[in-house]
Amino acid sequence: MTRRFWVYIEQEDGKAHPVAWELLGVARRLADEVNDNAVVEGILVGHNMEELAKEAIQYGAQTVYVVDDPAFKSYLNKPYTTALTALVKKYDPEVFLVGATTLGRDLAGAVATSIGTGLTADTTHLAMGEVKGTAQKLLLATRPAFGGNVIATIVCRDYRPQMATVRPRVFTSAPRQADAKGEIVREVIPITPDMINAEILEFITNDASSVKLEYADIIVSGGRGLGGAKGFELIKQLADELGGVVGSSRACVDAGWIKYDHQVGQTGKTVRPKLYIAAGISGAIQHKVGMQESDFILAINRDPHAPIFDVATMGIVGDLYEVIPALIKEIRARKEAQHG
Amino acid sequence: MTETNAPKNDLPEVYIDDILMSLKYFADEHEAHLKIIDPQVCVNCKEKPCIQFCPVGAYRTQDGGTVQIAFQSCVECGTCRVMCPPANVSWKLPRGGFGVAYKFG
Amino acid sequence: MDKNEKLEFDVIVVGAGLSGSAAAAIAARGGLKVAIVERGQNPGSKNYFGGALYTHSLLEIYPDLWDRKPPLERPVTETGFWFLSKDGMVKTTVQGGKVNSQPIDAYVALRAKFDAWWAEQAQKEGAFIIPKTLVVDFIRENGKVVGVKTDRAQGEIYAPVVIITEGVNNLLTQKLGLAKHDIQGDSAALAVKQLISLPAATINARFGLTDNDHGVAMSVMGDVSMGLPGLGFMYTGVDCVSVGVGVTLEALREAHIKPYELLQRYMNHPMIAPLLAGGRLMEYGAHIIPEGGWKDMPQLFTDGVLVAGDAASMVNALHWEGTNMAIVAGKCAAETAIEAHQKKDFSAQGLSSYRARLDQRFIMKDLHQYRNLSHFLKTHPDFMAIYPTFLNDALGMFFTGFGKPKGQLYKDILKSLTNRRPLLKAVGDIVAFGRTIIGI
Amino acid sequence: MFHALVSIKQVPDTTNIRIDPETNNLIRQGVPTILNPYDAHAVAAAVEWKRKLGGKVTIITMGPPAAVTSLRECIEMGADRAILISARQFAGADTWATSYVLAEVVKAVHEKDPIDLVFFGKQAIDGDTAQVGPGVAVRMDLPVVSYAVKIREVNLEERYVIIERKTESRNEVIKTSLPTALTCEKDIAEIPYASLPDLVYSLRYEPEVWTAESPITFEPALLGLKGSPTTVFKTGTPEKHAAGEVIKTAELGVDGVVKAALDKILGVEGMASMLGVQK
Repeated sequence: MTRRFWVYIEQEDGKAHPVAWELLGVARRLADEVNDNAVVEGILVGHNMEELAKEAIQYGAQTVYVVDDPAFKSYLNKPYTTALTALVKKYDPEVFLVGATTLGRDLAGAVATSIGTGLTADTTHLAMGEVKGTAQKLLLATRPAFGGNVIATIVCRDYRPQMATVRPRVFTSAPRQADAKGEIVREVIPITPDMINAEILEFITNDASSVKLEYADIIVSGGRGLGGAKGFELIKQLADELGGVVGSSRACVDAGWIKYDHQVGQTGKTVRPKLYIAAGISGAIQHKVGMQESDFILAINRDPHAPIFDVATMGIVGDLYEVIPALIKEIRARKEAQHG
Repeated sequence: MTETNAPKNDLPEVYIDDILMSLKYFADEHEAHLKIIDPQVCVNCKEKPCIQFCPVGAYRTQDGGTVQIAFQSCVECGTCRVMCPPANVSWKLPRGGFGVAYKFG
Repeated sequence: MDKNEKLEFDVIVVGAGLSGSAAAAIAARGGLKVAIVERGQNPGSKNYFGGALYTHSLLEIYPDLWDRKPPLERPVTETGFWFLSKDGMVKTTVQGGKVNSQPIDAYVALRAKFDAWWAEQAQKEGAFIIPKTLVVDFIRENGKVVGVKTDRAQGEIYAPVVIITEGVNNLLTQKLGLAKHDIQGDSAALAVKQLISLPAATINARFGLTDNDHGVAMSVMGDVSMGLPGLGFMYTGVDCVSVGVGVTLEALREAHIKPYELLQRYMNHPMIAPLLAGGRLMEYGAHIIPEGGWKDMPQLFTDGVLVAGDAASMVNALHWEGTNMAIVAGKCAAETAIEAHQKKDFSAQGLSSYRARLDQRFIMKDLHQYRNLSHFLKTHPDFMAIYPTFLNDALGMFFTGFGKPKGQLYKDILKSLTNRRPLLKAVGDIVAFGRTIIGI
Repeated sequence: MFHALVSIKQVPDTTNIRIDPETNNLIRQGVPTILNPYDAHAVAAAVEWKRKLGGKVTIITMGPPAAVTSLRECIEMGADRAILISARQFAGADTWATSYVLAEVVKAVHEKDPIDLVFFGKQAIDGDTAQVGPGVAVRMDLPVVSYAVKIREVNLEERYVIIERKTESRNEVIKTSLPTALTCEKDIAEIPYASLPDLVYSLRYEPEVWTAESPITFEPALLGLKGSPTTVFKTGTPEKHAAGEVIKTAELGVDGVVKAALDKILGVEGMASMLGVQK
């Protein structure tokens, strides 16, 4: 029997969420871990999905099941849940991964309930492993709990598929191969009026000023070492140069230098960017717990004993007012070299 | 009085923020129970003992010599009300239910 | 139940601390309809001390105390003074004998836990606890207090008697004009404390305790306060240690030191650090202790109002008494309220028997006797620095003076004193201190 | 008359949880339990609309008897009725088994007293799964609008609601027919500071207690640990980051440290293209 490892290809207006490609990457790895007859397949629901289906193949989907209908143009929980539930029932996949985005978590929770299977939310580590009392390897889905203080590995023994939502940017994207071969299977899900129990009246683009720290790839944060509210102008310059957003330690928020929206840490936001630059932040535990999972942490601090250096991938002992302007200059120089 | 004036460098440096992690607060997002009455008075205050004596380090200076209060970390002891030399702190208790909540005491 | 009913009680108690919940319990037991208004999330969540509670005062409110299973930590079976020098310590402690005979006189406690339980007992007696509510003012009719205003909408609560047990920051007492002034910097101390978690077995080993039914309560003097007028303390809980230091507000301001750094310095002391090694910080906190005693006592009652506990400056700084005074005074206030209800007289005159009740107890007697203590410490600012250090030197020399002519030894010891303080002044200090505590 | 039901959870305050650095164990001692913050905002929203439209708010929770505290907090905010669903059989439920119980209770309440909106917090801070709300909605065949930030309109005559919800990249304004389920962000409503009479009323309020047998019965096989498809395989603590290299301007000069840092950052796969900077 074919063991299907499914990935939900999340899209909005025909554009895939990058997490979909990350999931195809991790699904491939999981499929390889079980080794026999395991295939990686993508599930795509929307309207005019032709191009996206091909893209999914390039990212490693061996088969893409496409539900393509004007009724699915924009995401609505019930029709999408109905479609996925029907597909799962038809093909009986072994594992089903969905991005832990707002859309993905909304959808996965409904689909799992509708099918009657287990779902592990917001996972950060996935593996196939032996579990006592079961013949086949199970999906070991690991996730943080209790505010990130504990990690728990969850299994779903008796129900299929084993579902998990996976936090974006935890896994690296599958490589894109232009010549990858795969099959596109069109599925028709009859939509009756009672399935459309909601209608989208309008879309509102979020105003640019709202801070999206949680999903930022690049964050430049300032701390008490800035010495005052003005210091954030420099932080903003560096953030703009890198295409990142501005974060802050609690001290600066308490001092009124910057708004609470920017606060990273225990009482602020937990972030996990690819690059976190901490400038003038001593590294109180309450700050560290909010950012220590970042992929790369660059800390700039005058005090060589600042605890922030304990979690930094790289630390610079020096005056941030010297280092950051130099850093901006160097980045600009390298960008120019690239274009010129 | 040789022994009463122990050198200050005798004091260990303490990261008060780390210590405050042990505390539970119900922070009032709507109302600051501590306020500086006249910012200019702080600018003119040379000593600024509040920076030192506040047991949670809630008082901090900013450029220009003004003083900011991180009222969210206040443990409501009252020292600043009593000891601010120019009596420039407007001191109230947080609204009912807000502020520090000791777990052990 | 009707949400629009007027909130009316026989007594309102402001603050569910030791004094407030004791008052509420006694008043409720006496048949009064009692409300306790507490500003914290729960009773106890704003309360903080060293410290130990005194059995006599708990038993006075609940003779069946032990059946109620109070959440106490260890009994105090060893107590006394530790005198710290820069790198040494002289201990003057007492254990066994009277200290270790049943009933044990003092128990270490953690206030957030204990006060929650203490309030629950008052609730069992019939008191109604209103938490999360701050009393901000009084309702007056014809100049008399007939209730309180809280910070909530439609926040009036009525009662002919209000017992104020609001604690050291007695803004309400001041508002009524009962306290003539705010806390005074020279007669109040800021105490900061860390509660350190350690396994019970480790505590037993380090403090020389046979089991969890033994514990220590220590006053620590000398190097602990860097010579400032202040004291350190150390108490053992079951699996935690309370370690803290208090310094008068004025000295703290003048010395320009951070209280938490002073505490850390104390905790780093070579005689103290090994006791705490490997411990984890459970909680930090700070609180003012009113040490002015008699001199700072407000007027204790007025029309419709009684004041007790820290709000009434009921602390004996030398003997670490305060909690017991608060509890007993709370009881006296409740008895007064019961009597006032019987006589239907809530005027100042009708409530004046509160003072008589307090006068008959140790509270007023002790506070009067020690009335000059804060003045003594103010006029002898280095008292706490000189003598503990001298004691360390003197005993250190005495017990290491082997192979030296002993005449020289005594001279050296005397010199170590007179280097610090001329002999006559030292004798004067001792006499003055003696007079202060005897109360003449 | 408007009838809102809010499903809440009492949770350990995860902002107060620590790991013992020595033993790596979770320190549970002294961790307060609180009303899940997102749920509190959901209750606030329900009460806000009740006050606009007239009607009532019912609160339900599945939890231990101590969860009464959180139910009272909801009453304090202005809710009218609270139900505690509490029995040993429910213990150990994962989100699937939890949504089964909650859905049955909501159905039972709905039968006697039809509900217009079923509110949930977007997620509970102890588990952070965000699954229970959508799960209950599916079991009841209700539309669900998750991550709601604002309720624009509730029209009881024409039986619709207009809700603004947050997605990854934008906000959507969705119209659904009543009854609808929604899961709420904190923006949905501010927590009110209750009046004294409301607070006093809540202190005296005794919630109804529903068990596994009464007043409705549940399928025993679907309850608690037994009824949960997922089980915890193992738990641990997150790996600690090892401290990395530290360089000093005092040694390498400002330009030196900047070049070294940038080289190291750009050496990480994908970083150069993300930053738009050449290696």
